[in-house]
Amino acid sequence: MISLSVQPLLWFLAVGLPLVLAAGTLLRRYGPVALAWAPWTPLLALAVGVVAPSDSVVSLPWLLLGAQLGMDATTRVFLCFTALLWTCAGFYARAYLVEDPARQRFFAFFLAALSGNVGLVLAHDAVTFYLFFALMSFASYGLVIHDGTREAYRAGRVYIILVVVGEVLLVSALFLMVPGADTVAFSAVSSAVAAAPRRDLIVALTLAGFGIKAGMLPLHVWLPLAHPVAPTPASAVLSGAMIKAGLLGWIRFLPVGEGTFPGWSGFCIGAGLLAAFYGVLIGLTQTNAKTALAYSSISQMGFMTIAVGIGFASPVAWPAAVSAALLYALHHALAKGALFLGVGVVQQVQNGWQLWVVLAGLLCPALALAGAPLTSGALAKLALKDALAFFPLFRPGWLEHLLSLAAVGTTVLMARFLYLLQPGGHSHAPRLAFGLWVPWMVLLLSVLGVPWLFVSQPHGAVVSKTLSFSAFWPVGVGVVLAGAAWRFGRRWALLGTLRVPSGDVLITVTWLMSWWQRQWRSLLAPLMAGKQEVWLARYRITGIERAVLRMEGQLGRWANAGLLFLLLAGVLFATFVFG
Amino acid sequence: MNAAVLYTLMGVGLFSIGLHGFLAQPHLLRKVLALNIMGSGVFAVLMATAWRGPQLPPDPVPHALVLTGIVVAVSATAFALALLRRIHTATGRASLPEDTAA
Amino acid sequence: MNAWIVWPVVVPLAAATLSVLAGQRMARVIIGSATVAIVGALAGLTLQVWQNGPQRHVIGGWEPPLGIQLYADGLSVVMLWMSTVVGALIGVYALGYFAHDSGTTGTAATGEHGDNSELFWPLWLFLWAALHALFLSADIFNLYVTLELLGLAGVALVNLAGGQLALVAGMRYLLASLLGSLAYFLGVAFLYATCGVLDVRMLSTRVSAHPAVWLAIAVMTLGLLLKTALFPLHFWLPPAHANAPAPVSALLSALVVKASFYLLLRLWFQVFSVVLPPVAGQVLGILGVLAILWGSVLALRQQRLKLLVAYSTVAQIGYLFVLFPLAGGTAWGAAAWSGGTFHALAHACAKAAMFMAAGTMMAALGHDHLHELAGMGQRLPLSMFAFALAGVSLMGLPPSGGFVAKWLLLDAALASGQWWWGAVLIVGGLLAAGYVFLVLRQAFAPLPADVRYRPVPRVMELAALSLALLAFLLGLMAIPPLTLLQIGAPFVGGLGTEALP
Amino acid sequence: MQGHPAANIPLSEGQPGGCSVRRLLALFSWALVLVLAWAALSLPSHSPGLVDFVHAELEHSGVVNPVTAVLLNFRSYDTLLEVGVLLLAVFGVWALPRERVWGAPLGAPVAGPVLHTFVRLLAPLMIVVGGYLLWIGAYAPGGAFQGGAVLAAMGVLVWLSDLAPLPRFSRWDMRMALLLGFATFLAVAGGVMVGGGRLLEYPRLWAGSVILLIETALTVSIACILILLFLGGVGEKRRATEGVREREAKQ
Amino acid sequence: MSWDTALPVLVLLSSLVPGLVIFFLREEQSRVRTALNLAGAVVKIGLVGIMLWGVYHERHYETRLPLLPGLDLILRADALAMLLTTLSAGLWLVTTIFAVGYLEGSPHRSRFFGFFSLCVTATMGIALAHNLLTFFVFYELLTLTTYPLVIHRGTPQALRAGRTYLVYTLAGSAVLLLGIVWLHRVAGPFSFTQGGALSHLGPQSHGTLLVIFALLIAGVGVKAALVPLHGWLPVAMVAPAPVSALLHAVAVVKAGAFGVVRVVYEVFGIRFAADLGVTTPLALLAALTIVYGSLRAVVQDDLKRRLAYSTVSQVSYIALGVATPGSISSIGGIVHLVHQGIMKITLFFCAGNLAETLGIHRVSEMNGVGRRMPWTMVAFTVAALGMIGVPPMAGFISKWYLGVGAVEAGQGWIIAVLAASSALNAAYFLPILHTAWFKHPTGEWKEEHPRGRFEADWRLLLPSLVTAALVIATGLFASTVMSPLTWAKLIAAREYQP
Repeated sequence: MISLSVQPLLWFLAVGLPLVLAAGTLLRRYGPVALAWAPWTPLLALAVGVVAPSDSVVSLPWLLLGAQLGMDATTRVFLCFTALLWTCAGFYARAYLVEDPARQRFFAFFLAALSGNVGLVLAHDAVTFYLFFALMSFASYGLVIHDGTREAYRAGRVYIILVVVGEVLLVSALFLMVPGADTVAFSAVSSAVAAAPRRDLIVALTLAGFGIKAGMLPLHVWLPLAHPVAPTPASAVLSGAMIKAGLLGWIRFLPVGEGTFPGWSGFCIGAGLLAAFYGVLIGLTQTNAKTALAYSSISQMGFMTIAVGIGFASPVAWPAAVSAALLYALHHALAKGALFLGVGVVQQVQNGWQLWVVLAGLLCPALALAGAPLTSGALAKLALKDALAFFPLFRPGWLEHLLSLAAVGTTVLMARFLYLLQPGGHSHAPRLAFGLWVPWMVLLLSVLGVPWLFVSQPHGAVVSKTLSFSAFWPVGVGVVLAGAAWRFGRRWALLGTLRVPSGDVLITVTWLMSWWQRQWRSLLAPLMAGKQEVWLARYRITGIERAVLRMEGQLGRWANAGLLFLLLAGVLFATFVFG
Repeated sequence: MNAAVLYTLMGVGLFSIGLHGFLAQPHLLRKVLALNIMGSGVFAVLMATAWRGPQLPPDPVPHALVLTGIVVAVSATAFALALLRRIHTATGRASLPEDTAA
Repeated sequence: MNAWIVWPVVVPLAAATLSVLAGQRMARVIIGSATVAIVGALAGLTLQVWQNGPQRHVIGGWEPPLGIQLYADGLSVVMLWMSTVVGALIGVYALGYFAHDSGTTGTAATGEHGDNSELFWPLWLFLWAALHALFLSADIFNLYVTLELLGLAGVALVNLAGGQLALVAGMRYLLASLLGSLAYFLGVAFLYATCGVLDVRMLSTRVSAHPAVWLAIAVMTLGLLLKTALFPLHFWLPPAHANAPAPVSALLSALVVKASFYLLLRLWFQVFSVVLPPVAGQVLGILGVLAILWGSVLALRQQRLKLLVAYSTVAQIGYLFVLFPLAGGTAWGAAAWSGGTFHALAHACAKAAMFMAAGTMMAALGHDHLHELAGMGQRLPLSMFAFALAGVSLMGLPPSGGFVAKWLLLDAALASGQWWWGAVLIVGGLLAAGYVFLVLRQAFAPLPADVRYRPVPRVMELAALSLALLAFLLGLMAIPPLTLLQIGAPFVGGLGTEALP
Repeated sequence: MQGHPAANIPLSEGQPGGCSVRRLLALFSWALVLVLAWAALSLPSHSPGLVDFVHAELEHSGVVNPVTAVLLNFRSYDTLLEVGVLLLAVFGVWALPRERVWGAPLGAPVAGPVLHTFVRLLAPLMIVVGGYLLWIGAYAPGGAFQGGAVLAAMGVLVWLSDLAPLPRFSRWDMRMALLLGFATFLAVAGGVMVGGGRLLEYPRLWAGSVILLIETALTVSIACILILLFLGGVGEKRRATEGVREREAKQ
Repeated sequence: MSWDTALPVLVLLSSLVPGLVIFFLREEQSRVRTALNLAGAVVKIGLVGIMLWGVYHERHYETRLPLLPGLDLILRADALAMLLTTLSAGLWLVTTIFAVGYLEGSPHRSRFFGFFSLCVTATMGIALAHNLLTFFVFYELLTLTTYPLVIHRGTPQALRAGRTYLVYTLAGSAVLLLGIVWLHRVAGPFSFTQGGALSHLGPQSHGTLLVIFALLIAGVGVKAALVPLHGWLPVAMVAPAPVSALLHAVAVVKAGAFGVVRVVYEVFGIRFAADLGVTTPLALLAALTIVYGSLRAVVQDDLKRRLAYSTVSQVSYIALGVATPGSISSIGGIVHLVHQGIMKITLFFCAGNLAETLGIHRVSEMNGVGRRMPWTMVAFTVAALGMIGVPPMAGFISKWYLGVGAVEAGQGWIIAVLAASSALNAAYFLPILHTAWFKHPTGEWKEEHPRGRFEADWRLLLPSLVTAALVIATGLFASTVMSPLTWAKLIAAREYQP
């Protein structure tokens, strides 16, 4: 293994080098160099994820409020899939944007978001986590609006508003949860939360704060808006890697495994199930492939929410729940990444066989998402069901059936996605760019292989478990349903007429916002923009002033002055006499 | 009631008349004259204090004070009159503007 | 010679006489040496008072009540210093002012001085002598003579301006001054009739609650109020001060009104204090407050710079009278006494500087219309600066003399529980800021291209500036005058900075 | 009007404020009378006064007349300042804008044989009377002011009857005469201090002589001052130092 | 006079003397003027550095001058004083450089730099003042020296603004004076004492003390722009940019906030103040100001006005932290004194640079300006994010301590205020960033100022970059020994000593 003195350096580089290169891309002179090196940087993070010893911590007391970077099992899983996805997306992006004049700016934000993503995974204290979370969130804004279209700006606006709201909720939660301003290590925080007097408030704030990132209902609205407008590699990392930061935040900050919280457990499972079905149902009504994928992400994140809900149920369930969540995250990151990158590749195809190859390739992650046997999806579902065994509240069977039902939906949604793919669309890349194909292929292979590396049980037993009927039937039903729908194509059209605008509940919010804006404009804005606060400096008492001036003239007349003279003498005399 | 009191009363009467005239009369010459009447009133009051009965010699101090006062009054009057003439030359009036303008 | 006390009176009288006889060049030498002599004598007197307490000088060797005696305590000395320093610097200013004007003809309407400017020097010296005599005299009749001397000198100086406005203003001033003197004189007559003495200290032991005494106090006070131009008897002051030549305005506003105030202070607190009910002080305090507000508001409405400054004097006089209701208690009397008198001192420096600066601007522009002063900060930066520094003192901002005065008065007001006087002080300070900045903002307005300026002698600007600096820094050297003021003061004790138990 | 600037200044000019103000003023004046009368009536019937002090020190004063003693010795400081007031009045008149024409109601000096003769006879008499008044002041009512007033009246008469021209106070010697009294008085006041005395503390033995000296000088000056005040600053260039300047120019 | 007593005076003189000399320089002697200014600033930094070292090692630097019997002017370098002193000294240097570039070729520079130096002197005096009287003296001096700067341009608008400025500040100081005199009457002469100087007063005077506290806070609150006493601040925006920078970051507003700190901690004492029950109203007032200022900022199109309202909001963080009884909040409030300074000065530098280089005054004119002036906008972005409270900028540190401190003090509602404020900060800063970086320029830029080798005159650019770097550094290295945070902790520890 690498000696400890090299270790911190490597970690710094993994986090810092992207930032340095991000700055470099903005410089006229160093831009091309930085661009050339940009896709390689996530490999540093991958290296850390592979070689760093478990449970090692690097303390940086001089940084911020005393930063800690560390490595544990969670970190390792997250770091691996994050780095892998970013690497592929990075190379992909270089090819994808090769003709884009603003690609330097794209890479600046890309690298900054990368740095944030890697940093937050490595962070071992609340403030550092928050720091990198913010870095990632704000940097992604540049990715979302990169195309500069109206839709992109709209998506960006929604995104940034939610980011700010999320940051605010998070920082409020942090204020409440840290036991002291300088005691911010995770080890201290999570136990403090369980004992905190305002625990429920903290949990609510944390759930909502990270829920925005994790696409939790109803805070998911930015996802379906942002993914279609962002450049494809950006969508891949947004949906594959960054969305998982929300999950990681939950794992790090929620008092899961610290006690029994049946209320929150029920809430999370309910919310997760709702998301799982809601995402599918709305996704089916979409006409854009990337939007459909976005809704799929919402749906899939619902499963991870369920895992968190299991963790809330009891400390006993948590180890199984967290490993299920990690596996699910890993699987979903790679699969969703491959699907997104595939969307771009499909736009590249020039002839039939290429299309069939791509579709075949895309089938793998699609099936994986649906949880088909032998896929990583099956592994993840298995882990989740294992975790359910520890779940004391509901009858597990009932819940398992619901999960299977959701898998049916996912299958149909994936079919719908494949149907929506538009070969030969617009692209900045030249035809058949290897820069697009190769990263996609690598990711495809990863989807197939990598998850198995993280399965602790003997592979043989696992394989046999995935081959069970319960893994088969949802996919089968889904395929049949999809086939029927395709056969009777008008049904699809029917779905099209039912089309829900992407961003669904956002419509209501938008309406509310515009109502508020009208009120603001008509009532408050003039009030707020005016100068009425200068009340102190305004004095206009012309009437009194005129009277004063007139009286001053009267005082100057001898008779009046004399009267006053005598009067005052009298008053004074009177005070002597009577005083 | 003795002569001194009578003189005093005459003095305060003169003073009051003078003061009234000074305040009520806009013409500057009248004002100056009124001031002199007021002065005379004060002189009278002061002179009355010198009286110490028919037998005793009068108090010389008030005499001296009045003499000094007269000289001062003369000076002030002369100056005021000269000023009055200049004002009349310059403005064509012999009263102050605040009392002229109704 | 130990009798330093007489020279502040004798020297300017002698110099006045000689300056009339001597030629112009000689006159300067005479005036210069007279100033030096006065300062020297004053220094000697100050030392005597500092070391041995109040000084007396029996004139002619005739002890009171027969004779007249000069008396100097801390208050007199402080007033003498005020008059000497301010007067001397005004003299320096006048050197430039009248030299500047000799080649030009004044316009009658705006009150530029006429052709008799050489008479300024004897008149100024007489005024100086009258002030010093007043500050030193301890005989109520002699004080009457000094008042007349002062009044006539003042009016004569105003008329040096020569214009129609100045003549009318001078006449009004003369009449008011004479009325005030006569009222005072009547009081003297009644007091002599009642008590049979004229000496101030003997009088203080003989006055009793008696109608004649009450009447005497009432008419004397009113006469002096008229001469001090306390609201509502201030009508004569603004035109007189505004239309006089600038050095004269400075003299009148800075020093002359202080003389009658000083006399009131003496009479109220050292002669009549036994027969005065506290409510009488309240009456004067109320008038003072009204003066502050009235003068300030009118100053804000003026269109001419010198009128503005003159109305400011009306307002600032009001501060002096806030002393009267406050200087009663034991715990805070000293603070009020010191504060009021220190205010007189600070105001003298500041107001003289202000009128001098205003005069400089007027000399350069040929008029003093406020709205046409734009850009004066560039033409006459030193004068504007002097005006600003003096303004700071008027506003009562630290570290100026005005600040120390305000602090002490405020302290006394709060200590006595009569916080409303303090509130008025504060409001007055704000109003002062209002009219001072009305002028100062003109300094920053852009310079109009078509206005012609006459160059002015540098000495004018420097004289104004030094007085303004003095006013501004007076707060930093407040301890010596404040200590001096305690010598022979009716209220002795700490200045209210000790904690109440 | 311009031809006779000061002629016939009408006495009815202007209005003294409104009717109510006038009534109020009258009311207040009456109130003043009453209050003053109350005070006057409450005065002690015999004022204590200073007469005993005066008589106790009269023999040291150098004069016999107690009033003169008070004026020129006991309270000589008052008198010194009073002469200052007189001088100041002259300076004040000079400080006024120059009046170019002596357009007095009296017109120009009148020449006529009767007047001439009368004034010629009267003038020496008035000088004698003036001198007498000055001298008698030490013993009886009289003194410098009275003497000076008579002399001034003579001067005015002489001028009005065109017997002599106006005195030119721009001349150095005339100016000396004007200032003589005050200067002497002041010189004595300060001069006695040279020997360690107090201000105006005359040597006891020479008090009478010193007073006479001062009074004599004052008589001359007061005469000049009164003439000047009568003229009201008319008739000559009044540049204060003009004569001196002329002299300087000649040298 | 020993070195230790001379040092505080020397610190004042290092800007006073150049200021006075500059008044007498002719307009075209710009080299001499600049040299004097810079020399003064460098000397001051050196002196402050020495003092900083000394104070850290518990040396006492104190100067006394008797002003009234029993009342001295006292200048003393304590830890709190050093915080503001260091800030002012450092920012004076960069602001001078900026101002030299900004005012190049404009009239009345001698006057400007003269008052500029005097203004810094007054700020130094406020920082070093060790009793209320001294504080007041320099507080007023600050009013007087900033007025000419505010109306420097002499336009009718500037003159009007100047009037408003005066009405507010002078009224405030009048109230302050009343409070100070009254307090001296009640408590006798006292100087600033760590932990408070009034706790010995019995309960019979508590009613009076309440009134006095209100007077004092109203007095300093005008300069600290507490609602409803903030009206002058947005109006004073007509001043040249370096003045605004100085006004908002170092001098006037900071003087007010510093006054709040002194009054609460070293006059009343935080514990005593909490016992009196005055801290909660103050905190509420500060909270109101924070939210109100932000709301007003959102709707401003004029860039400097927006920044001005932002100042209204941000400065009250200091008051909020100070008024929350608890050492963590105090740290937050005190450290924000510095953090707000460097962030806001950066923003104003950038705004000034935009105005001077391209004639941009409004947010709506900033379309795509990030391409034309990327470095300026980078600095702006850094400072704006800091204002929002994004880590690792300085603003985050402040907010962190305020938030955690609020919980510690049991004042949970403050978190809601902080959250609302952060959201509103984002609402008025992020659109600017978006406009500048992502929108397309609407037309050709009006190049108003020779730009030299860089995107703008280097004297306009460099200061903002330096301060922007400081914004990051103070946040990133907050835990190091000489960071503002460490100083704030030191101060808070001393204030809370039993």
